Amino acid sequence: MLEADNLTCQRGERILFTGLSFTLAPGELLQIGGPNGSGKTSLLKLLCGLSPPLEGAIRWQGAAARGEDFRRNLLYLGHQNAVKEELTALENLHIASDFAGEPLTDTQALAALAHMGLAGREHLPAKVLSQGQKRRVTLARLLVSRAPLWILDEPLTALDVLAVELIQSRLAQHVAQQGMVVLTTHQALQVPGVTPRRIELC
Amino acid sequence: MGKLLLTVIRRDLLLAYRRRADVLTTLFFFVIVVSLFPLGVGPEMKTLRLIAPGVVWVAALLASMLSLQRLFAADYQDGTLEQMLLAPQPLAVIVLGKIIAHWMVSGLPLALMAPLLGLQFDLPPEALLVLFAALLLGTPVLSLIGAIGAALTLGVRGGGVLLSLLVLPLYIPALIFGAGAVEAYIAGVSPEGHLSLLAALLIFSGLATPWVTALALRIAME
Amino acid sequence: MAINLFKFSSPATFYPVAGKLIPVFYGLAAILTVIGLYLSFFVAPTDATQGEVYRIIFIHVPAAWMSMFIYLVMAGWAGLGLILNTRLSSMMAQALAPTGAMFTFVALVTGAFWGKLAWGTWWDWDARMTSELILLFLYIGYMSLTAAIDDVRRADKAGAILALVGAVNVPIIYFSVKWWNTLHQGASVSLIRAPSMAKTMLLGMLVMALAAWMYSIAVALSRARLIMLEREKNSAWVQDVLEKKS
Amino acid sequence: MNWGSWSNFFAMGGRGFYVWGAYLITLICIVAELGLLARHKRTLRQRLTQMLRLNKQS
Repeated sequence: MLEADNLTCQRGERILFTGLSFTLAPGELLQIGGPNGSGKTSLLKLLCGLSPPLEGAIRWQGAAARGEDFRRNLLYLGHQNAVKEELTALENLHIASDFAGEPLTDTQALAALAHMGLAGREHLPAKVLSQGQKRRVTLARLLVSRAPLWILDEPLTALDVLAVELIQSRLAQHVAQQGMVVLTTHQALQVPGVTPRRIELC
Repeated sequence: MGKLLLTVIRRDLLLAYRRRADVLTTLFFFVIVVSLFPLGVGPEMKTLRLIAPGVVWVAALLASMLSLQRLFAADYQDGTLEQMLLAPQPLAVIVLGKIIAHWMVSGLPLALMAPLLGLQFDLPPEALLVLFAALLLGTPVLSLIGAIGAALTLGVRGGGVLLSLLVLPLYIPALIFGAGAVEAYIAGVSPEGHLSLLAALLIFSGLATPWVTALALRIAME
Repeated sequence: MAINLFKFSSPATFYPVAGKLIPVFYGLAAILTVIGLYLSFFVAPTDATQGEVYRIIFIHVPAAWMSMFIYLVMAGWAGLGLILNTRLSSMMAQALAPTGAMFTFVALVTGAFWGKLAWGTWWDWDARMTSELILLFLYIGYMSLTAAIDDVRRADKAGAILALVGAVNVPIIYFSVKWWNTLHQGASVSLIRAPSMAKTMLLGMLVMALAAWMYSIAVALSRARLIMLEREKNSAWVQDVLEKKS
Repeated sequence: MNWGSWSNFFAMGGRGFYVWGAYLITLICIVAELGLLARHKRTLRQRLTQMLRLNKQS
């Protein structure tokens, strides 16, 4: 269970939001909406523990959401792809999983990339891939991650219709397995069998 | 934890290998700066022998400034640094791995190249060996201390110049002991004292700076 | 006690209190300076070996002390701000830096004036002078870093790390320079030779140092007040302060 | 009292330039710091009151 208690977030001199509270139970999906600059990304960074809130607290399973134990339960995919241009798609996925403490075998990694529609491109350096393909390399993490809490910043941008459907069904599967998802998206979200909860920032 | 360290080192070495040109740029900068001094000072071998250790060391400091800017910048720009901060392992270990890899591609080549450059300054063979040993012990200190500066100036405007301003004063002990070792040898004194102080500096900064750098990185990413 | 500390660590309470204290410290600084100068020039005797020139120490030594003290106090405040996340301590750290740099500069210049007569050159790579120069670099680095970062919270914390790293480094730098110095030219002459110093000389120096303390506190407090106004310009108490003035 | 006359006092045993130079530069530094601080205070006050007035109007 993820609890946000009375959060206030400040960026520079602006207070982006204040008094924001919610709880997220296993098997729930939370969509954060709001116009650009309303603090969606900042909220996600607070939840990850990348930046501390000005006021308020974030708790994971009742304890402060900090430290290595919390991070072991967390998968965060940010706005940027965290894909190294000089490394191949396969190397990128391997290294990202190594950092997350969930090393993959070659077979697992290749299967995940193939599932994301990157078959035949596994050994190409990321710099020759298109924007959408790079995004898919990043999102391949969703297929192999065992973390219960997913925090995703605009996961669906730059993806084609097929990939969007693939990601949505993966989200549905994760939620059905008692996972938790917090995400932001500009697009309409249709996760089969899940009614997303929504928070609007303004 | 050792495994994580190896993963990071292997990753950064692979990245450096794929971007070989960057590594060579730093090395050539070092070579050019050192070679310019005789042209400015004059070809008097006696003077050159005298200034050689200082020249090589100052050039090494400047070359390290040049490469330090890249230590975290690329990972910061493409979002990999966020992933490192969120890894369920101590950030200091990742940082240490990055510093070691950075030293292997920027400091170590300088140390290997220095004896060759020392020949331009007519240093005797044993002095070249002392120069090599001093750089071998001293360049990791530069990478370690410099990492703090690189983390503090991450994404800050005018970061490159600012980095030099912050880090160069902190390099002074390494410079003194490093250049001093060779000077002592040339003057007929055993360079052992200098080298052991340099080693002490290396141990101290190796233990302390990864933690400080990790803290600085977390602050930079807030 | 703890409650009081927290109360005063809020800018809204600190601002008016500091405003009342500043004139007191300026006044003390002025009185002590007058007494100190009187002692330095009219009471302290002529030095047996250095003649009248030694009278530079009445500013040189206090300035050198202040440059080091202020750096330590600054690093202390900054570290406190980093650990406890109190806004006020980080503001104090930033308010102290320019004054510390000023005293470092004064110590260097007055040292050079003295050195021109004692050593025959304006500059000597003596361990103290060199360390003082490096201290000036550290101050400049701290001020540049905090000025270059737009986000105040990040500027405070990054500055704190730099100040603390610098504080750890200052002794290392001092001893390495000293060691380097003895290797190259042997021990240098020192401006103060304690045994031959008359009691009145020491007294003059101490009074001048005290005056420098009072001055630093006054200037740092008024600078801290400006930093507060600027940072909290949207809060109610700043608006009140401004309304009252205009 | 150390000095027989004012001219002796200003001469500082023939080293007046050095002694008074050091004191003068210190004085300049302190005056400069206080001056900069006062100017900073003035501009900041002006800017903040102006912003306050503008905020009230809107």
